[in-house]
Amino acid sequence: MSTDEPTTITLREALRAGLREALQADERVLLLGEDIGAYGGCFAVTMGLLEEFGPERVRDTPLSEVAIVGAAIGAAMNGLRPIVEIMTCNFSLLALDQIVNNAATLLHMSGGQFNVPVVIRTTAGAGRQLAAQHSHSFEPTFAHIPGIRVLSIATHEDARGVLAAALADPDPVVLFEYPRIMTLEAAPPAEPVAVDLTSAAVRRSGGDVTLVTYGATLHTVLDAALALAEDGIEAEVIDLRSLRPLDDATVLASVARTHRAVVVEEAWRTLGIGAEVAARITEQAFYDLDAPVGRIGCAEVPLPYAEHLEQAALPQVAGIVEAVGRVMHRG
Amino acid sequence: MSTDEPTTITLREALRAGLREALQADERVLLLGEDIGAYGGCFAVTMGLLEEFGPERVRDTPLSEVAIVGAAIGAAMNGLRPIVEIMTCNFSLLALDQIVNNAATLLHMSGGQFNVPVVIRTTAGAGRQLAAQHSHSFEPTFAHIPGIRVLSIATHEDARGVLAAALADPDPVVLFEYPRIMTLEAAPPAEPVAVDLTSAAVRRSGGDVTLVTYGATLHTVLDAALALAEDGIEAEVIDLRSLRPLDDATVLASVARTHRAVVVEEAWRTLGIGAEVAARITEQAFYDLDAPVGRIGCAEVPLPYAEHLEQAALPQVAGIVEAVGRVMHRG
Amino acid sequence: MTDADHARSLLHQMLRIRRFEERCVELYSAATIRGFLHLAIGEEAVAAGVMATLREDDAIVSTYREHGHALARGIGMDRIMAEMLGRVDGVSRGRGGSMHLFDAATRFYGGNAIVAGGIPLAVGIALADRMLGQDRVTVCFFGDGAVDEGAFHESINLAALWQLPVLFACENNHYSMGMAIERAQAQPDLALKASSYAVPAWRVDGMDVLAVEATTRQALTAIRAGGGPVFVEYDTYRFRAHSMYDPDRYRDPAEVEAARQRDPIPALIAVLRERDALDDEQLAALEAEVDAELEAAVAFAEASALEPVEDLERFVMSEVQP
Amino acid sequence: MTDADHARSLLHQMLRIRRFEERCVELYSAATIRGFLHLAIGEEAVAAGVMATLREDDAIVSTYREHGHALARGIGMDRIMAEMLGRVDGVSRGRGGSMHLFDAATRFYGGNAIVAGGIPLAVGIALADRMLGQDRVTVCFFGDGAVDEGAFHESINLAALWQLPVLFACENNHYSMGMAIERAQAQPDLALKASSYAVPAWRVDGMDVLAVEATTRQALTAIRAGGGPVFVEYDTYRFRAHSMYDPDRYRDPAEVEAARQRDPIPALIAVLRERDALDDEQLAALEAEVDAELEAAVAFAEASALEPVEDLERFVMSEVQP
Ligand SMILES: Cc1ncc(C[n+]2csc(CCOP(=O)(O)OP(=O)(O)O)c2C)c(N)n1
Ligand SMILES: Cc1ncc(C[n+]2csc(CCOP(=O)(O)OP(=O)(O)O)c2C)c(N)n1
Ligand SMILES: [Mg+2]
Ligand SMILES: [Mg+2]
Repeated sequence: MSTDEPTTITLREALRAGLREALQADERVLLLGEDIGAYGGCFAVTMGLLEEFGPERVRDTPLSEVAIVGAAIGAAMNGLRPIVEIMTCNFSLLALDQIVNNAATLLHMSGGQFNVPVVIRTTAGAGRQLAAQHSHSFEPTFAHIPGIRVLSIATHEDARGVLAAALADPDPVVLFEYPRIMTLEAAPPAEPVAVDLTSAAVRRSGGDVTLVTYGATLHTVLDAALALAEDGIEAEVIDLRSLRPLDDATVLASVARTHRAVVVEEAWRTLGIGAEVAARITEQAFYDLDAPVGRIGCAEVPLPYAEHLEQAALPQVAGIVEAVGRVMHRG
Repeated sequence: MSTDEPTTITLREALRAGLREALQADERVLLLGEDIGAYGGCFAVTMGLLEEFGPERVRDTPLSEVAIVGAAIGAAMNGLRPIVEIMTCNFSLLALDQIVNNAATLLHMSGGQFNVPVVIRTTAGAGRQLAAQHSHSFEPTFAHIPGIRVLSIATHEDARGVLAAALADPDPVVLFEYPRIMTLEAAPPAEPVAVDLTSAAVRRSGGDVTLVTYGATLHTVLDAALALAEDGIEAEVIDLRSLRPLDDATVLASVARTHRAVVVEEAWRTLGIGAEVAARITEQAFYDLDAPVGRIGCAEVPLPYAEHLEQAALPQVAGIVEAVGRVMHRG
Repeated sequence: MTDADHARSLLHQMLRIRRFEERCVELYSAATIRGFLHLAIGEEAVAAGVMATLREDDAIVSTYREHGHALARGIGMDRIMAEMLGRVDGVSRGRGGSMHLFDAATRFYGGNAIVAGGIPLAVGIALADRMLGQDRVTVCFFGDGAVDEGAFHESINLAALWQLPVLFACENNHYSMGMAIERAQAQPDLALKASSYAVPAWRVDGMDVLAVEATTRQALTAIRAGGGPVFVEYDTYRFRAHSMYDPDRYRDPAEVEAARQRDPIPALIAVLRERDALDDEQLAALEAEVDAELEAAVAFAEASALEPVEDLERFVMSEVQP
Repeated sequence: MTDADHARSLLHQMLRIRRFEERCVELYSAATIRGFLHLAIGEEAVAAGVMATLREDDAIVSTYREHGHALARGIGMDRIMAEMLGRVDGVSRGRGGSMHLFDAATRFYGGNAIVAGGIPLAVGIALADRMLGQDRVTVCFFGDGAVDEGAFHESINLAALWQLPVLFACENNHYSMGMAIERAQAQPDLALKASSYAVPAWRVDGMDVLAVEATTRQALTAIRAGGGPVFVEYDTYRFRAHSMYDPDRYRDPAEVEAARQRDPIPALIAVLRERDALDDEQLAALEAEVDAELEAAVAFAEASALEPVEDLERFVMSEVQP
């Protein structure tokens, strides 16, 4: 296909392309999860893959988060490359024991004998009025755990490319996807781009302030950067991507130039990723900072159904602009 | 009994006295948990209570963390004041869904109709060579969750008094106890002292540096303060006690005098309580600080069995003294 | 109340639920209702039949597919509709929405949207009733899919061990989202699972409201007599997709069509007509009554205010502290 | 190997386990072994009998009470003892200790100390074998207490649904810590639970090593033939407390004494003597062989180095990155 306009695809399609490529590339890859097959995936990411790859490699499971995740871990220890889907991270709490006490632990506890090359896909974030049991963001809970990698996927390029890297990794990788941005359109790269699992990405350059974020919130932050630009403030926007390990270097390099930073996320603020990023910036660049690092997170409430309340709880452009104002004036 | 020397009791006995007093004070109080009855409690805290209060009020349960915690939540919603024990916080991950998606959420999600006056007791911490599935510290995981209170119990006074306050509270309270210090001896207060669930306690006064900690690590930090005093450095030692909400005021009042702080904990450092405390101090007292806030946590490994490795992973006096040295010299 | 009156009241309940949910579909299409919306169209006989057997002081724990349970329990349709619209007069002040209807007054402990997440709560509620000397029963609704979850197994064992007054009310509509029960359960006869905890397990045609009621009444009698929990499987079917998001690609249309032939509402109407207990006028009057209630409910909901944004952080913790 | 040879080899295994654990008690008292120590004294027939039926390429998932499984599987006693002492030559480099013996070479997927935490792993290991075209079996050991946990139920359903080659090997010693099974399970007949997942469930006297072996062999034949998982309940008993911390206040001493009468080691000796297959000299030789192995193991362990502290952070992530 060769037209002047590049055809766009949704982020959902980019994720699906990544899954398809993974299934094509390696016989050992299999998908398992609730409703990924006959139903087509609760967010339609896996739509069509059952038909394409068959029920052995695209396995619908019962509603048994502990067993599914545990089985994926076991399969990974015995030669497969399972990709297990937990519909939302709210339900992933049911499987957290398996992730922490098995996936993250077995390699060290076995003295290096049993690595666990499992990939766990889940979703996070609010904004669709699904209320408190379907809207939370548990990236910080996972990023606290040694022995796993934690990534958030905010762009088409990452959506398409991250799986190849995650599957090549010998250790457990937890991927956060974001239903709210599944319909974002972009022109796909001709070939999947190799994704580095450990580094943050600068999504916008700017010299006045560093905005650090991850996941769906990246797009809110980019909007805020546009608004700030109209006020003559050039924000550098960093998408952390890897939440464990955190890429301090990219963040610090930016702060060394801007001397100001605000971290924005959709997880609750207390003990959010922002706390760690702020602490690390302060530890390593204390004398570079013109103001304490700003932090914006979700209001500390179980997310409500009503739209106006939900939106009030979440980071918004106005709040980001205001927080930047604070770190700029203090400086 | 009136002798010159006050008789000492162990911290375990202080905890047990608190439980006994709670059972005596209110008919609605019941204990439930694995092996709290016939076995006597996995850390012997509940020893004798079955005999004293009978099997209706001291309920041995099957090994079913989800059902036990969920049932305690339901019972709390319907007029009882259950105290549920999860042997260690490592196993509490199995019940985290119930704690987050029900206990912490129901009041808000029901528009204020259903509060959940449940008390969840669990234990944390290492140092007894129990290896990675029995030694971790998940206080940060819980402290991230809106809708619950999280407390850590480091002293006899708190051990004895905390339950009365926790049971009077209309909302879920998670209590962390520490097996490593169960045998510490101290003279008991004549009467249980009323415990304020929300405030930190200054356990030692000093004007040179603020050491912030919680749980069993308090005792390591107090030892470090003694060592520092020999070097002429007077450390103020703050026991956070309440990990959610955090008592910023007590910490900031101290830092306003000392201009330097180090947070010490047994949880993994990344996204530990120290990250949040450091971020808050920096946000609110940036221009007071003579050095970035220091943080000491557990090495980011699943805790190993071998004693020398386990000890190397945990905060020690020498490391604390060294970290204080860093914040002092930088100042 | 005569038998005929009673049967007509069951019909009334089922019509209330059916029309309410049909209106919800419209409101959802108009984006007036948002979020997830799970309809129980086809399953009304279970809600109507079970609720008819309960005492006012019994307790209910439900799922995200709970409009019918809430309506049949006697929670005002107006306040339920206000909840669907996210208004402050909603049963949960607009914070819960469709999946999280709560009502302390009728001991309705909520729609729970974690599959099987409410089951342990029901065990605890019943434990409290027992320890507080109340002879009340807790009815715990859950789907066939919830039986896949460990939480169900841990909970039924606990209830059986402690002989608690819980009715385990399994609404077996044969699918959990897109999973047919035969694909989810190695042994799809769910009663066997209850039996393996020494819990009496009964099955009833969940499309026959009179049978639902009769069986449930027997179960409640056994439970209230102190016999411990009972498991009842209500064999039912949802006529519509799992939720408004669901393309419903996994069911044979013929299967859905066959189930529609068992629609509980026409079925009860047929029974009543056979007994000469329902004429056209009576049916029209019932429909009109439901219509009026529904219009009033929508009007109430639309007139209701939004909760002030300043109140967002209320009720994270209780307002009255000790 | 004749039958008598084989039976003597089972006796040898049981003696190895018994003497090893008895020595562990001594070393624990001397604080040479630390942490938790769970002994399987009394339960040796299960480990010895089951392992005798396995192929070298079968897999094992075990619990924290796994010294016997590890020894009978053929992992060197010396490296196991080194692990107990936290030495770098231990099977897990001293990082696991008593509860976490691992050995990739014999496909021993570890002692798991979360009750029921290993069961889902076993399902996945078996899934991989099946998908990779291997006719290997995964044996999953767990206790009666693990049946309380939701993880067991979810896992056995999954294994049954997918007809995976798993032997669910339930070591029913009638207690989970201080909980007698009758106090933990509303229906203590565990086979019924397996049946409710359409999994064949057998029970065998776990104090009779020959019966254990025969039953397990049948089960493995069925599994290897592609018949899906089998559940075997080994009726056994632990003669000592749950762990070294346990005051053992919850069992009637008479009950323990009665169980000791069924001690699998004297029982097998009696059978062999009856068949004239074991004389005093042979028995003494066996004991001497075990003694020598044990002395060598302790010497090896004590001579082994500690892992350098600098290596603490090794193996949090794999050393070979892509
Ligand atoms: C723990 C958990 N896993 C998955 C989901 C997603 N989910 C919502 S409803 C549903 C199907 C439940 O089926 P069933 O219990 O039969 O109830 P039904 O929807 O048929 O009424 C699923 C999988 C969830 N909400 N919670
Ligand atoms: C999830 C979890 N809950 C509780 C414990 C504490 N615990 C360790 S062993 C044990 C008893 C288990 O009994 P059983 O499964 O019968 O095995 P046995 O010890 O009798 O061999 C308990 C409760 C644990 N390790 N994990
Ligand atoms: Mg269903
Ligand atoms: Mg046992």
